[in-house]
Amino acid sequence: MMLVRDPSLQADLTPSLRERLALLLHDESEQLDTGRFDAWLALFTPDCVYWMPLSPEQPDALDHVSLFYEDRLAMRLRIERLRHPRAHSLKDLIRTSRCGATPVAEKIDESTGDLVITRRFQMVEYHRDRTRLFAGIYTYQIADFRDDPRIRLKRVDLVDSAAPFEAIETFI
Amino acid sequence: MMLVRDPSLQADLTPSLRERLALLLHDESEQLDTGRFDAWLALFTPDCVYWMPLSPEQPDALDHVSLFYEDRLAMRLRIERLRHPRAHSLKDLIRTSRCGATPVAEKIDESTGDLVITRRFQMVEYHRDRTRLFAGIYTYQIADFRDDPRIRLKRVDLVDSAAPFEAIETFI
Amino acid sequence: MMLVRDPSLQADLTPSLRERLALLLHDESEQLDTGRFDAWLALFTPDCVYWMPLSPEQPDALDHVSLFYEDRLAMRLRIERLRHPRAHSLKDLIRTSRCGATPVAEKIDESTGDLVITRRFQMVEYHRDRTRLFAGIYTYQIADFRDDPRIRLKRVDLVDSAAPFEAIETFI
Amino acid sequence: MPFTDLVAENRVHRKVYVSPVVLDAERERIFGGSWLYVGHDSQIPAAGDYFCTEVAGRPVFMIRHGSGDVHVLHNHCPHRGALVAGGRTGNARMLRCCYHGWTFQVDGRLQAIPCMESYEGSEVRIGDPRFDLKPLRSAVYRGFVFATLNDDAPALAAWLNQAAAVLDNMTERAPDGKLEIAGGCFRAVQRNNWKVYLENLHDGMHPKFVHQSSLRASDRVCRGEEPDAGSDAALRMRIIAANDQDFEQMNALTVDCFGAGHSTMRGFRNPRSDDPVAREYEEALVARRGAAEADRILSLNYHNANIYPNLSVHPSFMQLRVIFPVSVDRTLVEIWTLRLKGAGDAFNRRNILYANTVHSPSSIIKVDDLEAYRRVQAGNAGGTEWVSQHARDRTASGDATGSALSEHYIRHQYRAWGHYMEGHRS
Amino acid sequence: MPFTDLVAENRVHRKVYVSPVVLDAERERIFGGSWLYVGHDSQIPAAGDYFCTEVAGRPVFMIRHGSGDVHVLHNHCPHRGALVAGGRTGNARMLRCCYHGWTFQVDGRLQAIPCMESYEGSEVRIGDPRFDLKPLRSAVYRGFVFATLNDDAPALAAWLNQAAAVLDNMTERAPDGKLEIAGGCFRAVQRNNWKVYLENLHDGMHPKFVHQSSLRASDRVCRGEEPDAGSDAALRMRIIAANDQDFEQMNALTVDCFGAGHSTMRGFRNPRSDDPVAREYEEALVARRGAAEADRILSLNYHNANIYPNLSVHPSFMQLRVIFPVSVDRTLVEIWTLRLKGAGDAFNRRNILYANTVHSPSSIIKVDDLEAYRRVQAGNAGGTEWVSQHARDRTASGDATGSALSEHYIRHQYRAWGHYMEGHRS
Amino acid sequence: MPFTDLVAENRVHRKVYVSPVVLDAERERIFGGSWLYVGHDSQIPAAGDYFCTEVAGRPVFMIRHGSGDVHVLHNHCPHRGALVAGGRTGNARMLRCCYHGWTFQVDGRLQAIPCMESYEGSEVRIGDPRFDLKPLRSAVYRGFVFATLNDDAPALAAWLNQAAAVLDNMTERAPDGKLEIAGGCFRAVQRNNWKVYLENLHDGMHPKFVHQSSLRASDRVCRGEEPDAGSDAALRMRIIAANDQDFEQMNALTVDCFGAGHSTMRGFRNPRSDDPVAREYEEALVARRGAAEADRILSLNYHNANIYPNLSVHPSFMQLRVIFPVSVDRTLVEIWTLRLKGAGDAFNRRNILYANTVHSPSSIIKVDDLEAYRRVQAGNAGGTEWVSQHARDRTASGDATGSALSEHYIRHQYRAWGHYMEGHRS
Ligand code: FES
Ligand code: FES
Ligand code: FES
Ligand SMILES: [Fe+3]
Ligand SMILES: [Fe+3]
Ligand SMILES: [Fe+3]
Repeated sequence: MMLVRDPSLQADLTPSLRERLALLLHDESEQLDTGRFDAWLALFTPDCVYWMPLSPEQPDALDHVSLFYEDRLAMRLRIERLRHPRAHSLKDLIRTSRCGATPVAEKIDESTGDLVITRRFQMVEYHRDRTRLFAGIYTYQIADFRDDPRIRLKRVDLVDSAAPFEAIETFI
Repeated sequence: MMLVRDPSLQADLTPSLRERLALLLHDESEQLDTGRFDAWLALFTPDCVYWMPLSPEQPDALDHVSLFYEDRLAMRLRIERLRHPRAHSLKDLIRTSRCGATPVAEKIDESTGDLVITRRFQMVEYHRDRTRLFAGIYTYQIADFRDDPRIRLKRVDLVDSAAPFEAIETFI
Repeated sequence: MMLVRDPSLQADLTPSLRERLALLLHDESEQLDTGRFDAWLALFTPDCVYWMPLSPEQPDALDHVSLFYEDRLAMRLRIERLRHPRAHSLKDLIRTSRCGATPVAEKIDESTGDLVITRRFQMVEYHRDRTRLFAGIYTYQIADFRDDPRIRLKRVDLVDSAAPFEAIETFI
Repeated sequence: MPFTDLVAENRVHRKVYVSPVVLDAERERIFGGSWLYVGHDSQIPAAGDYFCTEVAGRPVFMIRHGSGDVHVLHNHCPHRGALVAGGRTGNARMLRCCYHGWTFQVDGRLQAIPCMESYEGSEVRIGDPRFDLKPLRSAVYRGFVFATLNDDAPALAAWLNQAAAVLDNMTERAPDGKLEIAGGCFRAVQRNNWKVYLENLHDGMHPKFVHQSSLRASDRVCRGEEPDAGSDAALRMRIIAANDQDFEQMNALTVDCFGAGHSTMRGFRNPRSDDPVAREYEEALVARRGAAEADRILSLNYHNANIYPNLSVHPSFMQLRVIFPVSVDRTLVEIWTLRLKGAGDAFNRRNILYANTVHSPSSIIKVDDLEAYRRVQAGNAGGTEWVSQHARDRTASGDATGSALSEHYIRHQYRAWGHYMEGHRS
Repeated sequence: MPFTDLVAENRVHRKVYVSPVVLDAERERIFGGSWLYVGHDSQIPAAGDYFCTEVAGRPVFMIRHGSGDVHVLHNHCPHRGALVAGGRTGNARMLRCCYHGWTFQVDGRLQAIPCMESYEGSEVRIGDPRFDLKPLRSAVYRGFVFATLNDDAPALAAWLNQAAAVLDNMTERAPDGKLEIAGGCFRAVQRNNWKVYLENLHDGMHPKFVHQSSLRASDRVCRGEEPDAGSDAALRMRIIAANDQDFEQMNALTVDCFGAGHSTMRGFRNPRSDDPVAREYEEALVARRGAAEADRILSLNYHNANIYPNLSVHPSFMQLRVIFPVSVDRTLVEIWTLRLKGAGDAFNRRNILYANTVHSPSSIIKVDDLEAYRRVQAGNAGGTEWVSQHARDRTASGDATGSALSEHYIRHQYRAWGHYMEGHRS
Repeated sequence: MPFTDLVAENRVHRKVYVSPVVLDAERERIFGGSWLYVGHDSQIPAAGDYFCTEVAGRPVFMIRHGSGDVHVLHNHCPHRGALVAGGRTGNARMLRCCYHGWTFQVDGRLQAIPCMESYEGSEVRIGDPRFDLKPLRSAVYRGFVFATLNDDAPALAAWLNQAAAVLDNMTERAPDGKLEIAGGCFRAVQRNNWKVYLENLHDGMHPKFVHQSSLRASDRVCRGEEPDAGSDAALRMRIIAANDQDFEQMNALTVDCFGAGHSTMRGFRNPRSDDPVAREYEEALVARRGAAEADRILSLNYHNANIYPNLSVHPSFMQLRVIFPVSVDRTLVEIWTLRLKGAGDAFNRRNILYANTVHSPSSIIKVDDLEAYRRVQAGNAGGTEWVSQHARDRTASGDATGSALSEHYIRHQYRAWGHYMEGHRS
């Protein structure tokens, strides 16, 4: 249910903790797919960031534009908009479905002590009789992963991040 | 290989039972992808249903049309047609490939005692030099899951179930 | 993290060996997605073969053409070309992202003693503002799987192998 | 080459199916000249309910006024042209354009413009119809809403001609005398010209050939294992088996042609069934309409009717099929099911089962029809020039009446086609 | 129907948005007749640096010569026609065609042909301009590189007209007097005709209506929880809130029209802010330019400027938007951010944050604009024939100056449109 | 502008590559006027075997009659136009249309119509050729099946002209004197006009430039690690290295032009190799044909031949390339490998390995050709008007014979192009 790359993490990541973390990532995707945004946001830390770089090589989101670069407040803004009855584009429902590979516990982030987990994914979005396919890799930083795991960072690298895009209304 | 959401199920779902159930779901997909329809049908109970609603919100298949709503007899009809030499559209072979995420044992269905398992999936279908991508979530009800697990219900919710469709000839 | 079909393999495939093999397959994909070709090639045996048949039914690659049929030397050729500054088509970067299902340890190949593992996958390729979706099944033969697992054969069966294709520049 | 040279007495040039120039002219002259089915008024029961669709490729919506009237309006803001009604369905007390907030009454009349004062000196004013949402000419027959872009089209009832009787009969079959759209809408994409579909709809020659795969599958499945009479499985089997009727039975169906391309197919009265669900329904009808009237209603056995060019109704199972040409080789067909008000759930659910079995994109029956249509379209992309020898049954009296083995209804469709394509507006 | 019949004083025929024939003519006459923005010379700082793009649908590239000059060349080998410069950007001391190895100097002149001797007896020779990479007529204003396919176009500075002052002001805002492209380029696909986008850019009527969802979302999120002043969150909120200005504020913005379709929108001088990042920047400007000059520079408050037909600049946040028509209903817009050389990182990062908030495909502001454009496009695909009542503010003096509530800049765009479409080349 | 104005002596207007109007005319006049390769009769060995393909965009199939004859028929039912032969290949004792069951004999003649009696009074009857599957004019040369839509085309052998000798030689290379299609068919989509591909096929100037990446990759991989002589790896390396020949070697190849756009490229006799597989093959040939005849056969060293406009054969490795224009910028090429009957498996497997190495969509050689073609297509979408300076080697005698460094074969192709496009039918 979760692969562990760094052997030194094997001891820490007991089967039940692995399952807990795998469920966390599963829920993170599933709650977006089912539109339960409050439950989704509750999976994140107060200082969380949702980041989708324009280029996988860009070092940061300060001196380079990003497809998404949102703190908790900006995430809440998006959620409120998605719920607003006069979000004109949403008169036609958007649906999504994410399919993820087995996550891999990669390492401990040195500066924060967070656990870094990656997961390849593909997401199909349906809107106004058309579907779009998004694909790439999620990188999560999990705070307090042994006791009360929460997501401090969700980074999304799309395989086609450099492509021209139509509007992206939902989180990916 | 399978996540368990409901903690009360943890005891029941031993690692070897989890593997057995995961293999059951794997085989269910794989036998469709490889065209072994008899082996596929053998994974289902005699009172099985294969249901693909038109809308994820529709309460049932009686008062609302469905993309598929088939009992065992209707499933056998489809299988026989797929094998028939004068199924004109099949002069050009259809191939499929399903890629599923890790299944999640969600809960026990109260009315039947069946185990409910969900699994996100994507399927690519190839026919006459074109491919189509189907994506969504499978929901299985597994009868007698401890001893002789068989599928009583396979429900397929497509992310684009409301879209216009060309013919869908195979199970998804 | 890996399903085991053949019960007689259960004893051999301890949880830690399963994880090791699952990581091997994960890395095989991941190193292609991240362009680390030397590390990728190091996962293969010296007598390895990378084979993508034109038809899933073709018995061999000798009397029938293949989309890929490469020994280690040919694999190295492709890698060197992918790195060459005058590979004209690569002035526009190609990126890929693979999403695989849980692998299944199928059986021991009788002639070689290799472990046979299959894995359904989908891969999105991005090139020059367009994406393509490849889907199908990987079949691996793993040499010396108990002690020093390496890939002797990677076979790729695309669901649409019979389709017309534009150039395929990368491994899939 | 004038369009009418593409059609001869018994055949057509393959270009009628594959030429984009022909399709453009069809959109303008046929779809732009005839009445078109828009929707059923039960889709918009409450004041302000609306339903968005297309008429001859133009975005429109039908909306229920507080007065109970249904209006069909162009979905096209007179300011800069935005769609005003959003989504596929909705409810609005008044319509506000999302772009600059112009508001319109439910009948389309301009109500207010924000910062109206800055229009001073211009011709823009409330009350000038140029600044309203433009209405289409529309009419409702028995709840079926039609509209036309053609001011010279005849009155709807006259244009419907004998098809009105079919809509009458469908409506009267409801014990309460009312139908309602219910249960969802299939949207099927066909890989063929829109005419290929219409030319199939009374075709009694094709089922034995096209539907071999489902017929033989059903033979194999049933061998020694008949489903219980009255069960869903039995109904499904009966629906499949209908394609196995022999030519004599097909020849016994009457196909009548009338009006501008319209036609009906009908059979003898269905035998009184001893099935309890049907009996309960018939009793309900008798209870509401009296025995004689119920008998008259049930004696009419319309299998289907084409209301040229965009509607085909299927009274026996209460199905509507609405036809939208997308391109020369793509046609969108929307399939709706009607609920008979006053009939029991069990009876209405049969129509749902029917829709699933016949009209779902997954139907094992329809899939072979779609393949036949696709082959017609693909063949006509090349090959020789003249095809469609619609010559079967030359003796059908004046082409007006024939059987399901006859191609006279196709010849009748092409007479209407030629009439419209020559530019006649009435 | 001649193209100019599609445009009347206060309205246009919907065909201007949906007809492929119109788009072809626009490509040839408008995009092929005007100057077009190609890129900024900071994108190619070193000799041999090149950047590939399109001019009026034709592949071109701009390249830096060793002399420092920028050349704009057709990316079209005179041999068999291959693109010579590959990828989107690159560096080349000389250009070698990948197909048969013809080489060209950085100014396009043919340098060598392999096996030249076999051309003996033919007209192919080095030095004959027919065998060079053909240059476009190009000119650079303040680092902004423009090119034209029209030899009769006026000189660039004259054509830019008052827009030159905007480019001046943008450049002067950099303490070092230099701008550079930095931070990446968004590429947004809009589902609308290119003109629909240009017609929105000084539209002060739409924000309150179109952007309701983000405005109300921001109300809800902020309730009782104001972000810290000076924080990124506060800036984001301020950007969103700009769409909530009342009509009086919008009316206070001045929109000037001039030249061939160009226009600017400007406001009063921004009040002196006590925000330390802005102060630090202003001090840097004063230090480099002196107080009086800095004051003159900062007193100009251009919100944006349209340089018809392919560029919109946004001086306050140093954004460029470059417009590429793809088809009648698809438009590609590339959004670039400029760094002010000599300003601090913190100041420049605000422009990055602005780009993320407003121009990212994921922007919760832009998404509603895109929906409005899409609805205009979809509405104009059908509906009635004449739309776009660009009548607001008839009293704007000679249409030259009005406010953000006025539609005079759209009328001005259509005058330029008509001029070009009539075939005028200068 | 008449089409022939698009072509001058040494150059063409870029429109010949990008204009849909030109492509439509090419389909009608060139593909509709010439003979086209349909398939090889070894694909349909048994009576009733058929193979579906296209001729000039029209669906056709070739089918083996019980008499052994091959018929090429329009796949277009005379009733309503459906494709009659389904799938890509199949076997049928008689052909039954899936729609209404009309049946046809293998030579296309109408056999039966279900319920024939209802056609009474019409002109439909068995025996009237209007109701048959229409045959194309076809002919078989050495097993290669050709067809034409043009009744005035010359006889096939005359039209093939010297290309017949190439097909002769290919066939004679089989010890048993027979070839058969074997091993599968690659289907490659090129992002270029069909002519761009044909213009590459004797182009000896491009390999050193286009194929640098695979040449240098092979240098690096081989450094100090030569594969065993006679191994598959060695053959693969030799195939790659063929692109590294110097211009002198390329100049030593003879390119001859003849007929309506056809051409061949040939070299000196291949040196006798001491490779056991080749030796075994040569011995088999001598055993069957005698030493003198075998020597004559092997002395002819055709590298490839273009049979304008839809076939290129590659005798040395027994490859066929069949060209289908899809749109102005998409071309489908089908690549087939022929087995030499009577040669050993090891010898035939080299041709499979060759196909994998050169013609697979994954080929590291072909990928760079495809990129060159794509760049030609993309460049010609814009840029300047006249390109393709086909001027190299003006001294080739009467353009008829030159080397692989010469562009005379392209000039020859455009003479045929002009001839057909002017409307000549013979
Ligand atoms: S477009 Fe409707 S109000 Fe402006
Ligand atoms: S096409 Fe450029 S050198 Fe030949
Ligand atoms: S179309 Fe072939 S039999 Fe009717
Ligand atoms: Fe049918
Ligand atoms: Fe806006
Ligand atoms: Fe080449």
